[in-house]
Amino acid sequence: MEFPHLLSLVIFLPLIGAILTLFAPTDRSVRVFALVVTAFTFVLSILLWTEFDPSRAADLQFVSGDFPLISADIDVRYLVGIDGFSLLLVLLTTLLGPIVVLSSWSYIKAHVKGYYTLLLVLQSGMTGVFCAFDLLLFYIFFELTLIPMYFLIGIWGGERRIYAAVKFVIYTMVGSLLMLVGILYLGIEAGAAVNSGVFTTDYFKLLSFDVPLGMQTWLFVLFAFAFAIKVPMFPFHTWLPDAHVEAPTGGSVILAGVLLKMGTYGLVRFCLPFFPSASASHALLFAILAVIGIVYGALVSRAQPDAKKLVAYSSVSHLGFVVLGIFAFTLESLQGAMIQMINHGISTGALFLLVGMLYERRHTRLMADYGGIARTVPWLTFFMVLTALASAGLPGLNGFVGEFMILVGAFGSAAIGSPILVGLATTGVILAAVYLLWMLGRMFFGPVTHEANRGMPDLNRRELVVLVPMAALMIILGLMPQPFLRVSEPAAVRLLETIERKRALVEEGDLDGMRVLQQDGNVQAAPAPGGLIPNGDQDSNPIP
Amino acid sequence: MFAEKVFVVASLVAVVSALGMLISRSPVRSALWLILTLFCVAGLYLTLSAEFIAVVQILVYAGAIMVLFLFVIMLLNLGALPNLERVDFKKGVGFVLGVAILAQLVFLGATAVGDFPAAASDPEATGAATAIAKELFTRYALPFEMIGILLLVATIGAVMLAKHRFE
Amino acid sequence: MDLDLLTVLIVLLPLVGAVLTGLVPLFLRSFRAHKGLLGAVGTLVVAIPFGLAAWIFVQGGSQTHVTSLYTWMAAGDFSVSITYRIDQLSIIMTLVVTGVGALIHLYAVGYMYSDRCFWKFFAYLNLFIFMMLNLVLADNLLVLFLGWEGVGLCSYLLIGFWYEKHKNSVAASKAFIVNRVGDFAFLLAMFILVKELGSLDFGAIFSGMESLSAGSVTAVVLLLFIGATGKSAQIPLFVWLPDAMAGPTPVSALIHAATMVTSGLYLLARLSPLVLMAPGVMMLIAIVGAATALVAATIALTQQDIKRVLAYSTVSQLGYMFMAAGVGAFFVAVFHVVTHAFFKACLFLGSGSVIHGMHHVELELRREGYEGDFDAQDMRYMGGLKKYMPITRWTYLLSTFAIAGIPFTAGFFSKDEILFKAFEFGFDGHTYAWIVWAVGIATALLTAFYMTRSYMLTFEGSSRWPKPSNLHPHESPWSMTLPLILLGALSLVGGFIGLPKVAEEFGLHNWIHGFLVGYEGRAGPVAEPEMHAHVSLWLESALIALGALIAVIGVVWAWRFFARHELGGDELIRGRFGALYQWCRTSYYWDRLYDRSIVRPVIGGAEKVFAPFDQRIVDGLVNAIARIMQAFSWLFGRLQTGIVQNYALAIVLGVVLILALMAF
Amino acid sequence: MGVPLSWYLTLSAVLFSIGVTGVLFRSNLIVILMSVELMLNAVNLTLIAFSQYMGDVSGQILVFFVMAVAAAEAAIGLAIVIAIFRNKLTVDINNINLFRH
Repeated sequence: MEFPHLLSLVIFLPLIGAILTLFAPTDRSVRVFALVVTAFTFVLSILLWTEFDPSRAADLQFVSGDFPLISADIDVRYLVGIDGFSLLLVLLTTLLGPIVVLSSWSYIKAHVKGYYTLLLVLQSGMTGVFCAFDLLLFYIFFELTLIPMYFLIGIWGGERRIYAAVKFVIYTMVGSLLMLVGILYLGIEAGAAVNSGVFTTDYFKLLSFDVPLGMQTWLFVLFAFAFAIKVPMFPFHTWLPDAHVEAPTGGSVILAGVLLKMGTYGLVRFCLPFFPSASASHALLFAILAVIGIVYGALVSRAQPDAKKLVAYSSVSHLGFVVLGIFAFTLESLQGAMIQMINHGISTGALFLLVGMLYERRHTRLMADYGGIARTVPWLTFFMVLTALASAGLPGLNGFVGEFMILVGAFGSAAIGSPILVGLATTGVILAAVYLLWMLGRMFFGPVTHEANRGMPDLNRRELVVLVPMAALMIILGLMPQPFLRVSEPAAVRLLETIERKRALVEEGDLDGMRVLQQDGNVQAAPAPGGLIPNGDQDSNPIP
Repeated sequence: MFAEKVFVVASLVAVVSALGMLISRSPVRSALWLILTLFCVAGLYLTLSAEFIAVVQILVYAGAIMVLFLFVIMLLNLGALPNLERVDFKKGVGFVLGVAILAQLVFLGATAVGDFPAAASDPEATGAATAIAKELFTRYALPFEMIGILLLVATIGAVMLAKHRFE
Repeated sequence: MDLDLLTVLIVLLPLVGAVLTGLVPLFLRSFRAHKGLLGAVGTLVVAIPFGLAAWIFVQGGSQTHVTSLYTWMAAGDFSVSITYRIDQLSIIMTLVVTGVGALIHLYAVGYMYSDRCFWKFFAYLNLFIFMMLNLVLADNLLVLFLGWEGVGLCSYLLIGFWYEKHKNSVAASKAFIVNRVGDFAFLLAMFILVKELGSLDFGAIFSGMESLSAGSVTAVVLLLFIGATGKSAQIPLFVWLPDAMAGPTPVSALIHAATMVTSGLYLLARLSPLVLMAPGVMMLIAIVGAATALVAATIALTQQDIKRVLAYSTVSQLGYMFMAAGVGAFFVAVFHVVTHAFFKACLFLGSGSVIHGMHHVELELRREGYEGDFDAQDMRYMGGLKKYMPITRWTYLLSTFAIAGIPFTAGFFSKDEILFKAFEFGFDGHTYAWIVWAVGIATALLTAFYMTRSYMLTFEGSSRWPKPSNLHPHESPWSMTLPLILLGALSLVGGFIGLPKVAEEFGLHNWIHGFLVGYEGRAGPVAEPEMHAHVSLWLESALIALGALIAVIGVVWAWRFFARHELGGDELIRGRFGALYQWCRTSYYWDRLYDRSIVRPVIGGAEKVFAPFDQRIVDGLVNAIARIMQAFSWLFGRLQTGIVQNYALAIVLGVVLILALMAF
Repeated sequence: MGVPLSWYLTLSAVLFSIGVTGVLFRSNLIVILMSVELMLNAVNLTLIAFSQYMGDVSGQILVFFVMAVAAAEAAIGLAIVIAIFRNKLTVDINNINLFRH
């Protein structure tokens, strides 16, 4: 890697941009500057992808920073890096950056400067979340993203924006504060066991610390609860529809596209490897919640009069698949979950963009106000039908790849162990078609009911520039997901290996107290334990 | 045994006048009762051979403060209260708590303090003004000055608070 | 030319066509005007693959050739790649799809010429052919599934082509969702296969299927069958096909007669070795097939709309195919797919030409201010068209004979072969096959009757549309009648590729049996159950004679019945059957049954139970917690009354407590 | 022989509790202030009693200071009463709830 701190640059460039936009004179210059910053970040992240060495995808690459964060005597460091999992998500974040900036071009008229500054801060916060390899640093970025999102919804939102924004922040905050408790406790225990008494939140030291069973359970509950709220999983999802409906288009695209993935990423990156036995024993519970989320989300979205709420509930349903994939503990399902996160980000992001464009034209989100507009806006209809089919999981488009791999993996998974449950999850595929086609039928096909719909202008060039790459990605990801899967596969294999090894250690009880695993402490060599990447002789469901 | 007789008389009068202050409806009458209580207390000081304090008590308390009270009562010409205030829940609780405190203090007084000698060894050493003055201006010089400032601030504050603003 | 390039060309050409006729005009509006060019490109892009497939077929279509393009999905040891396989079964299906497809494209140029979205129609048709070829040429179940759902998508787009009318878009959504129910079962079957065998390639399945437990084999075959019923419109999931007639007639001909609906059959034929390992499910397939055939035939008898008659007739004929599959005669099922594609496409295109003509009549009527109700597709307004549309009439008549099974027509050979195989299978000890045979014979009679009825009501008798004297439809242009003639000829000649066994006496062996199942030691892709007992020769010829007799009786009886009564015939039948007639008229109230038992509870449940539940309970819970917090803060607020004395009270209370504490 | 110390303490306890009751019982602001003065006197009495019995003069000095403070407190208290009176025309403590927003 020629550029030593490329990753830190990718993370903090938007932040610097945010500060600089404060000095931009006119609204137009603010927009242009924001576009330039986000586009340049995206180009840099492409560089990340090309430089990324897939064969060592399980190890940490582009490590930069690594200086103590708070004070010298406690082991909390600014440590950012990329491995198989985080690369894809960083790319998604930087991709959505310029798209959101472009899509809010004419949408945002008031306080333009404030809007774009917050957007850029949010951008760097999100990128940071996916690269933080220090638990406390992860927590800081995790919280950093809340504040701008609160203002985005609170200021530029719809009618009940204050209620939605406050609910969103408090709901997430409750979860993350509990997680903070978990982090501190874990830091202390790990410090005592592995780091000669010094409090540590370094990812690899925590990884090497075998948490005893008792502590593992309630720590897992703390972390999983925080991430379950963020995902959102079934009982904790009610903040999502409100936040989405009231957020401006750009806000809800970012919210759906990336913020929700922080929950699932957190589960994969922190919950599973740190507390493998607890995760395994709770796997069935989370799988059941996920399946409820899938079916329940789909049914409720079928009954929504408001297009944005429908898409919001569809996100609950789609992310139910991802959680099912994560807790199936098989390679296919884990890979499926990773690729489904990207797919959901693109297809639901595109759905929100399209609904936003319709809102810009007719200033209403109610489906009843539209009807038969396929004739007046053929281009928009083409993209909407393509995106709806992609998120309904039509083979050949991106939704299908993720869902199929998740369901295949979950069906044979020993951790969940109940094919009937996965069968129930597969009905989600039918329900997805039900509510998406219902939406298409009501809004686009059928006779033109409202006069106002007749004069609706079709997509202008700017909107096309936003939608064409998204559509292209949907098709490419649908037909050729392999370049992306190849990147995350070693990391997934390594994760399953770690889980299996740590479970064997902790459950067989041959762990006398907290025996320390021998592994070299310095981070540079990225010493995640475990051998190199096995050449695929890995049994597809390793859990005994 | 003269002191015991004086003590008994003074304490009885003090208690009665205190109760008088408590019960009387008109603030003026309760002020007068309080003045009587102060005199009794001054008397008690004498029995304890603290003459300087007794004199100061009469001068400062009875003389200055009570006069101020009477003056304020006159200024606001508060008539006698129409009726005995209604005894509501708060009043009842107040009364009960007062008695409770009395009981506790007496109880504590009886148990904790018993081991002191019945009477003082040499009265002159403690009662005379000279002894107080010596102590006051050597060890307690700083507090003495502080009190001076305190009184100054209090006067200014009182003036500011009570001044009639001609807005 | 090596086969790899050919396969890729065959598959990709329709996709290129779809892009050229679809995306380009979508964004460059000027292109939409060149209808001739678009039509030509659309048709060529299907005709060329037909030529290539024919060349491969002639060249030596016997050896199997697998071309793998790239890895689609891979995770650990489970990996799926985009691979295509050319063997006997897939080449025949490709020929049918591209051949009949090309003719229908040519027909569609004429039929859709006046339509505003001419370009979009051809884009969807080409996309459909691409998806169908993916389905037919796939070498693993996942690519087959890609095609499977792709054709579902195209049927959704094409049924809802005239989306201005609400009922069309509803019919389209209904078709897609019912197909999706079938796909759900298909997915489950794939999951079991991946869990048991770890791969979806046909080669891996066939080699590993012995290791499968009996339970999982039955489960897989049952689920695949359910998937097939969804796509090929069999009993539980056939409700979408009649409504699919809302689409333009070429669509009905191509998708809902010749190609898509037969994909369920193709799936069973492709996995015939696996299906043979689950005799229980085969019995179910046969019984469902027979039931569907009978039910659909009875419904077809009572329909007024010419396209709905043909739609139910398709469901019935598909029932026959599943009957064949149920009794192990997969190659006969494929044979019937081929012959059915010919005569059913010809019938649909014939009806399309009639509708096209009647449409012009309707336009004239409307222009002359005729207000009364008139439906271009309703047979009650037709009659006596043979005078005006001779070519359409003759081709329609030929195909009617073929479907009825008049001797030496295509239908005769394929349908009788099915009945014979059913009878022979019964002979071999599977008693259920005899029941299937009996139902088959009854349905054959019904088929002959209702098809002749549709011919008589349309072409014979008196003209029943308003002002018949000065207003009458004209024969369709050559681009429409040419495909009719070709298909009519094929439905006559098509039968000879599958001669019955009795023909061996005259030295003519059953070509399609040899090609598909195997000839002199070279095993074909389609399996066949070992038959112990063989039907004697004279019994077989007796059965053939019986079949021919039934067909002739059905046609002649219907001919004379409707020649005399015309529309009155329906009244007579209604009089004789009464309630049963009404029962069939509304297709056994299936739609209402599904609507009430599934659609309404699910949708109603979502609206009345789930949405409010989510709104009030789950969200309510969150708001309730918020309100509790507010209540607490209000409660503490009340303590600060503002009256100083209360605070004094509190202080004294504190003192009392402390003193009490000190006492102990 | 002088009066035993416990008597003085009992007396001051009585006076003190009368003072407390006065503060809680009465609703007239001025009487409350007077009760406070009474409580202070009770405390002074105990101080003097102890300084006498312990032979240490600092008790009396403390009393001296207490008186000074009491004087200041009374002055300020009365000033406040006047200010309230001018504003609310009442000295009844129940009607004066300025704290409430």
